Amino acid sequence: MSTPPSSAPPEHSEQLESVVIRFAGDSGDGVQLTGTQFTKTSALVGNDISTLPDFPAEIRAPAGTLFGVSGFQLQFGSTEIRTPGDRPDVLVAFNPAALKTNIDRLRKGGLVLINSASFTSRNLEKAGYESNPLEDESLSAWQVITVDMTKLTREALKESPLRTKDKDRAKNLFALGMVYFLYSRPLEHTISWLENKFAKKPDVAAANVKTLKTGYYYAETAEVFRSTYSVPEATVAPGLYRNVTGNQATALGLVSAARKADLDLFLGSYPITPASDILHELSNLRAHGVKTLQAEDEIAAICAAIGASYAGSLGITSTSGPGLALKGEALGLAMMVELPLVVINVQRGGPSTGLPTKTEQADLLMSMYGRNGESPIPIIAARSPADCFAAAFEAAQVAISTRTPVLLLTDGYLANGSEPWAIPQADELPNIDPDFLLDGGEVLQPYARDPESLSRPWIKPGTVGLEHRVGGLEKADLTGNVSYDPANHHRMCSLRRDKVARIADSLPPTTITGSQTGGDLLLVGWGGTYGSITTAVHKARAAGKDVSSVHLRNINPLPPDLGDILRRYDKILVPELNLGQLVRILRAEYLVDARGCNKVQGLPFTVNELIAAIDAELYGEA
Amino acid sequence: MSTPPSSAPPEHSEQLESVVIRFAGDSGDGVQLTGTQFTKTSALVGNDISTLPDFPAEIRAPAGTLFGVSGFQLQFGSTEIRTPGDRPDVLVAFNPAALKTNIDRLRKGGLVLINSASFTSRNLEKAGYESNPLEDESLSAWQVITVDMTKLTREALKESPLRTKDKDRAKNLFALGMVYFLYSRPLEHTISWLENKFAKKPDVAAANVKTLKTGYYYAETAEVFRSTYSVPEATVAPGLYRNVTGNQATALGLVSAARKADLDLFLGSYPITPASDILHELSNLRAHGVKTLQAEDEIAAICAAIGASYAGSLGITSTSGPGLALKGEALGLAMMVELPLVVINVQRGGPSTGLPTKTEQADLLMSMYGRNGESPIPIIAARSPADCFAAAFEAAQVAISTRTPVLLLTDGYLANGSEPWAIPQADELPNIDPDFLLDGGEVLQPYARDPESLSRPWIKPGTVGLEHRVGGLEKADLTGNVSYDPANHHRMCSLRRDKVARIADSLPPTTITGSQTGGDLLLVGWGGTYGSITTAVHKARAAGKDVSSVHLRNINPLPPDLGDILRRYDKILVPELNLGQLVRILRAEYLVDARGCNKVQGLPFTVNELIAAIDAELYGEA
Amino acid sequence: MSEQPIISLSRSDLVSDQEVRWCPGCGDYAILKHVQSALADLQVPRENMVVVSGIGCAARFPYYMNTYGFHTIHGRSPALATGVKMANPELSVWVVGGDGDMMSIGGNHLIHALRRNIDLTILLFNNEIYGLTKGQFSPTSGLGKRTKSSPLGSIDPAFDPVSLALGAGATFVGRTADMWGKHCQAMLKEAHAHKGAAFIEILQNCIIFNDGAFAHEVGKKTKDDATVELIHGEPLIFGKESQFGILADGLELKVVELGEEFSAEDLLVYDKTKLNPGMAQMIAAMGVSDGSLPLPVGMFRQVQRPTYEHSMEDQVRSAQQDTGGKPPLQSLFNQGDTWTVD
Amino acid sequence: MSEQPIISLSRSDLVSDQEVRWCPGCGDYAILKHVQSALADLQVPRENMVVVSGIGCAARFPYYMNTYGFHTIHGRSPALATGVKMANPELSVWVVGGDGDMMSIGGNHLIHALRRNIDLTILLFNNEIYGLTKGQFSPTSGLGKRTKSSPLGSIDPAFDPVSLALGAGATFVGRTADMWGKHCQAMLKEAHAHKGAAFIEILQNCIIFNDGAFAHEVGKKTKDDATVELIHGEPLIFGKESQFGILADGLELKVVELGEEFSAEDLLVYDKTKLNPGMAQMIAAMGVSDGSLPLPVGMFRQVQRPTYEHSMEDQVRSAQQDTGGKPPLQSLFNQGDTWTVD
Ligand SMILES: Cc1ncc(C[n+]2csc(CCOP(=O)(O)OP(=O)(O)O)c2C)c(N)n1
Ligand SMILES: Cc1ncc(C[n+]2csc(CCOP(=O)(O)OP(=O)(O)O)c2C)c(N)n1
Ligand code: SF4
Ligand code: SF4
Ligand SMILES: [Mg+2]
Ligand SMILES: [Mg+2]
Repeated sequence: MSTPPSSAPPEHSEQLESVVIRFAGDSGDGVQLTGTQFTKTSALVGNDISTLPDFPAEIRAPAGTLFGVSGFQLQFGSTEIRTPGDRPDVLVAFNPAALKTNIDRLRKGGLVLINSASFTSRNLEKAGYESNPLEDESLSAWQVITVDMTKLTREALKESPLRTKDKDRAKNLFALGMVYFLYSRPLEHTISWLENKFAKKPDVAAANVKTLKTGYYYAETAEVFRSTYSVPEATVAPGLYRNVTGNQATALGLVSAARKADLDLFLGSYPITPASDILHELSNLRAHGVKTLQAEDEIAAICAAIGASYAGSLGITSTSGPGLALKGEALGLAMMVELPLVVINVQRGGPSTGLPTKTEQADLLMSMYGRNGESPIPIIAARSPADCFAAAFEAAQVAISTRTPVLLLTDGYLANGSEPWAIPQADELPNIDPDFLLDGGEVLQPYARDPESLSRPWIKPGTVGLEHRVGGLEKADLTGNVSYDPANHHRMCSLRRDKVARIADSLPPTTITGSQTGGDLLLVGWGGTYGSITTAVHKARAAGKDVSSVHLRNINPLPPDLGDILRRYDKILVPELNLGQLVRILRAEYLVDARGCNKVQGLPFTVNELIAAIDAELYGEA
Repeated sequence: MSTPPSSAPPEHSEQLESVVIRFAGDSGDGVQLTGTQFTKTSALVGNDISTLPDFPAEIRAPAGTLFGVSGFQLQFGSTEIRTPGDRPDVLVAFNPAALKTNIDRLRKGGLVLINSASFTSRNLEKAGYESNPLEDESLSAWQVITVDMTKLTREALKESPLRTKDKDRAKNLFALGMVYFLYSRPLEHTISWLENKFAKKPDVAAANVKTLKTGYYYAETAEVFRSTYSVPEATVAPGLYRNVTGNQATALGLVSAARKADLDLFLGSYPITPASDILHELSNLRAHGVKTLQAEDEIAAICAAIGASYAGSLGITSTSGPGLALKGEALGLAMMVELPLVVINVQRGGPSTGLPTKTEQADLLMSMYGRNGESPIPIIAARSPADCFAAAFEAAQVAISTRTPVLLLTDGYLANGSEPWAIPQADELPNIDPDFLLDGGEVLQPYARDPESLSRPWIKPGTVGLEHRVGGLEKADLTGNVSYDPANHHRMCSLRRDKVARIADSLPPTTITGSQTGGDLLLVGWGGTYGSITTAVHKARAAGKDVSSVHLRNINPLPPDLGDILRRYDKILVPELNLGQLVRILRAEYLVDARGCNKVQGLPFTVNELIAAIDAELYGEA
Repeated sequence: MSEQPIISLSRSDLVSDQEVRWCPGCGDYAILKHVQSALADLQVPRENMVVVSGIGCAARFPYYMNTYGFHTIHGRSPALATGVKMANPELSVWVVGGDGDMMSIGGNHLIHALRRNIDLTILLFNNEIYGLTKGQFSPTSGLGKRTKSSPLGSIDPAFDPVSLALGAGATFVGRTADMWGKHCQAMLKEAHAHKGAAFIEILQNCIIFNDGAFAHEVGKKTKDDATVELIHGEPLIFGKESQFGILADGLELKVVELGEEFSAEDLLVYDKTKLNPGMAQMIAAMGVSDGSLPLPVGMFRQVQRPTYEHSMEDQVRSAQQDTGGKPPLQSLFNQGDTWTVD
Repeated sequence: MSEQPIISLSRSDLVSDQEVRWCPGCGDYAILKHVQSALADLQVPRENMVVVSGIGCAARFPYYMNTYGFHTIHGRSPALATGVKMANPELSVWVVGGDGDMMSIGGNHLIHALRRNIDLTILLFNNEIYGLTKGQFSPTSGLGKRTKSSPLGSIDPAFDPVSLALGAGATFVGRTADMWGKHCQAMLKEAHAHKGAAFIEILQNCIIFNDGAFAHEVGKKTKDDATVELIHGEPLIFGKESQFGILADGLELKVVELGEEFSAEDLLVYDKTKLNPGMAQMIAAMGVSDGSLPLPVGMFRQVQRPTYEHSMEDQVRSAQQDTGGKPPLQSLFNQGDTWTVD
């Protein structure tokens, strides 16, 4: 939660609990870099943090256009931070288009820091401004601070041998310096990062460092801000931390599972936004026994992963919505041959090509049912960028021990967002036993099952004496031979269903945020909405409302205690970034009158939207 | 319903209400032909009929093997016949394998007619018989009639110039002649068919006719049967009839819709069992403006169909389960660009390659949800072979008038099964108005909607002045331009959902079989189980049980009166050939405690299975 | 089009009202201009032009053309366009996609469209990279390429699009480049005139993720030495001073210097109309397999075969011969064995 | 396989316990025997053999081999096999499928596997028909073919599998037939010895739906006149009395009668190792485009290129150079900017 900069005198630094900042500008303005540096520094001084980059759909849209604006929002604080924040307290706008597309999100009374040099008539026109907003009354609801950053940067770099074009590139660091001053952050981390990054180009390094410092001192000297602020350290658990995006954490979780199972990891993937970074991350980890195939398409990608699992690796395939739609048939094969496989769907705005760079949760039912015939597959959903690590690890664990494809759902918001990750001790992660069959006994039975998990043996080609055949035709119980026997078919369909259902036995009790024993309203969520929902529930409870929430990691099978929990609350609300998908599953499963709270805008829920929805449930749609 | 042949004297012909016959033998034994001829003759004498061929999965399995047995079952009667029958009254077995695989289905006391010539030790061994069943007691529960049909056929054809091998081929007609005698059917229809078919091979025609007659007279003269039977004409509505399989009827329905809309029909398809016959049928209808593309795969097939619809034809694609799994992404595109398209899924045994030649209803949830993002698509299901005509016509009608892809679900049982089709008057079929936009007014709005149906205009390339662009990215309301606007995305997703939901407004009231005002138990079914469910309900009601049923043609959207209906009955049972799919939709939609009655054996429900399920619901699982 | 109207279109008539959103400096801008210019001259009414694309930077093309346009899904444009053309053979159908779209996920649809010889003009914008997804290697990138998904260098050998198209039986195969306005436009017009599937590879610069991939072959100063233009009926001569030639030594290709030893008469005379595509294949592969040889550009092959959509129309027409149009629907219903119940 | 054990396998060791379910008389039976015989001689332990297939009659193959086997889904076997081989390069991986499986739905995976040069042996059973789905035309059936789905005759020109494979950059391409036991076995062994993707088209008779499709080319009495065997380093001679030859007249192929005017010396000497696949393409296309010429069979191409899976292993090994194996997982976690909270 954010507290506004007040109008106290500048020399006096105020304490805030949390702050939301948004940087915005052209793709070429270094917005992402600026945001990342601020994030890192804030993390290093001990704040809890959550970030969200917001890329334009175009690769490099023409400068100055509205559709070319790139954004980076972050929230940092001294309490637990679960979302990048609803509305910025501070907006740094590098050009008119960035101002135009972002100003409405800025909290009324918030501060907007503007590079006045970019407010040329050409840029104003491109942004669709009829008059210069710096000169009319249109920004009167906010504190506007205009600085000619371009000029001041050039000034600072008078001595630098760089060309003017290159000097101008540094202006984002001028802005960063100013914001560092505003929030009393040290420069040292960014300085050492710059010196490291441009080690081979000392002129560039020097210019950047100089500009950063100049921005900082300019803010101090020119008394630009009415006050400075400090955000004390959060009381986070001790340990070693680093910032991770959801895609990075996913890759790390998968590699960890493979290592803990002593398996090589094989990724078959085809690039697609916003999942590609998982492929990129894993392509760089050959040393850890990671082989990657950039396949010709999504079907080849999953098929190769199935082949790799068959040959004894941990087979994985990563994609996003349209790609998952293509994998349905092969996913059915993986389910039928009962081999481990992790399928990651980084959900994006659909349907069809939809809004490819935006976030959404509308692939849940496709994940449940998008295959011919009865083909149940476990579904696991991650709830925050860093949580992708644990979710990916669990997905691989279930896949290996149950010999089944597992669907891991993340989304664009988690994939690109980042937050601090408490680095685990690798030694303390559980080992996973792939338990390859090495000896088939008298007569090999490739479809004999473990009586508890109902999983069948994993048999690696190359194992002497265990030659056998598998395939997508229905197979006889135990022997796995092709079977057209009617009763056998029913039995096998039931066994495969039960195998997935039994995973529920090992799920931990469901955590309830709020009152455990029931109450007026329960919110049930899943996936990337965790931060918003949990924050909203905390806020609502703080305001005395009897609201609780449950956030599902396992959607198939559902946790065994969920039915009981749902029945304890008078009303059930299911917030989802779709038109109602989990809510249908819950209604069918438990016959509870759960209702949906739905948003399909390519954007996460804001905390305020959820609070409004809570109020509407509790007090009617007033 | 069947009545057994009794032990009355042979000269006296008994009347039966209905009879179930099953022919079984090697693929080479002419089983399908024999069955088809019996069907046709029975239809021509006025019986109501339902048939089901039962092919082996292999193309031409080695002679004499169990897995090579081909079957053809039919039920004919003087009352309404809705299924091919649970258990045959008569089994015609051409070899030991056919006896072995089919005898257990024969009603106790039923008649089995056997070609003794094939009961060689080699054939007995192939069929896995340890001793000859004709010589031990194993068939004592049935009336066994063994005839050396091979010898008698050769005898009859002594004069024929055909080679022995070719003479032997005719033995199925010997059996057919005997059965014709048994059920007092005329030979003339089959004789004229044979003469027509072998017009260019008079020796073959003569031999076949001779054999048919010899079988008939042999049965008469040798007094083989204890009695003969007659099955009076059914009281079917007057009109012109012909036998159709479900696949034929589907093809006819689609062509009819195209003709009534004055459109060319374009089918993009890729062969797959059991859907291929739709491709085959339509490939032969060029004269009716039907263009077919045997595409390189299922994805190309649907994409070409979308392209054809875009260009102003009625685009259609036909497939079965695994093929539909591949079409998900493109189906999302069709939904997004809002063009007419009919997608036929002839469901077969799944998951994965499953039981490709068997029937199942396990693709319903894939049909509902197997696409990324929110992509609602209407679903229509056919209930009987002849009903495929009406269902296909309706699917095309909805597709054209709503500008949406429509999923038509049939299944292997409907596709290959046949029944008499009351040939409609082409003139009396409703016209369909494709309503192409020819004039865009001031500013063309390709995504302006009809206020009632919410459908957008269909604009054919080639129309002057209406040049515009469509695609899979989210589009702005009205203009159809690419739009990343959050609110627009939510609006468009909602509009597409509502457009499909509104189809419900034009659905007729739901027909209830049984008591209209409520009762102890309601069965809710869909698709190919219609015959079994309805027959079971009639039987149960005749036995005084308070059971009713509803059979859904429209699954998405559901009929608007369904919720009310469901709530009128104490219990709801949903019989499906899957592990519970429609039942999940009903529970989620109406929060009624509907329960599943499920069978996944690659086979239809028998009436008796359903009666047992009804009794279990009514009286407990005694 | 059947009556050959005189149509006067200018390039600007083919410019749509949509803002072009490629990166500044992208080669796609130039190609867009060439296509607009060439199409304006075709004597095809604008409403009969349809541009179909898949997904990728290149595939945004239809939005910028003031014609009918369909931005479909990744890789499927040749299949979708096949349906468009079969449904209405009067339309002039253009298919546009990148090397990922057409050579990776869409490779099969491409080769099947070429095999069928359906009358589409297929433009492959080859920038040897995945642009829209921000820089992964593509099936045309080649060994050793370092990209986001091949940080240690790609181990995937490249397809040669021309060789693949020829192997699939394409009847029209050409290669041009984004920066070669005239060359490109001339080829587009030839492709349009060709009855059957026409495949054109257009070398295209992705300034962001693969800048300069074809700088040597396409650049003004170097191209004369780095490429050889295939001209039907002419000997294969190249070089800034036209000082080199290519001759066939048995079935071996050799670069020679023209002058004392060799003259133009000794050189291989290019024939794009050979039924046997072997020669075209040999030439196509020379840049790839015989490193020292220049990259061939221009028209590799152009032969006549019946087009797919016309063969289909023929079947329809001949099926309607007796009825002179569609027969009554009732006749279809009443086919086969029927019986009457009164 | 690394230590070359002496393995004694007989054909029967490779016969599985499953009843073979092809139609009596199907060419697949013969191929099964050839494969079993050839594989028994390879000095590969049975447990290291994996047979991967798609769907179709041909694709039932793995069930009948007493090795590891995977009957996957239609068209995807080359992709799935790629994963198998990458995961464990020690395995000897065989891919089997029909002309529908590999040339229609699976065409893209096939050409990409060939492009990558992954060490698979890919056997295309070409019967020019869809067998399992009961008789539709396939992409190799060719114009005019009447089938269930082309009752008026197919309008789809055929792919030539050899040309397509060469166009995709295949390093090993051969053609043999179901009935040619020795020829087939010899080629299977060569394919196995080849490091990289090996593609063999096997002409196969479907007795039910396309009987005699290759009777002329494969039949004992006619084959010598109807085909020409490509023998590396030998002139192209064919005919029952070896009375004909093929020579290159410029870049044109010509059949000549040997005797007075021409002798074996004049003929084209086949070289399967040429880097430029043009000659192979020319020969491959001669049966197709130049009707009068015989169908070439035997080895079209065999060249060396690094295999895909070995390039991948190299990357893994070199990434592990410093650590001599996988580095500690913790080192991966602790990468990048970290900070400590105490
Ligand atoms: C089914 C599917 N898979 C993946 C993607 C992601 N994707 C979009 S464009 C593209 C490739 C772009 O490369 P290319 O076709 O060469 O076009 P370019 O951007 O270079 O012009 C990919 C992989 C997608 N949109 N759909
Ligand atoms: C996704 C999918 N589409 C279609 C099919 C149906 N199908 C099975 S095999 C086959 C083609 C068979 O022909 P071919 O590959 O030539 O093999 P053959 O039977 O001739 O050996 C087809 C279309 C399928 N099983 N799966
Ligand atoms: S990324 Fe490359 S191909 Fe795409 S628009 Fe930018 S420059 Fe062009
Ligand atoms: S259908 Fe043809 S290919 Fe298939 S098993 Fe029978 S003969 Fe062989
Ligand atoms: Mg590209
Ligand atoms: Mg075949």
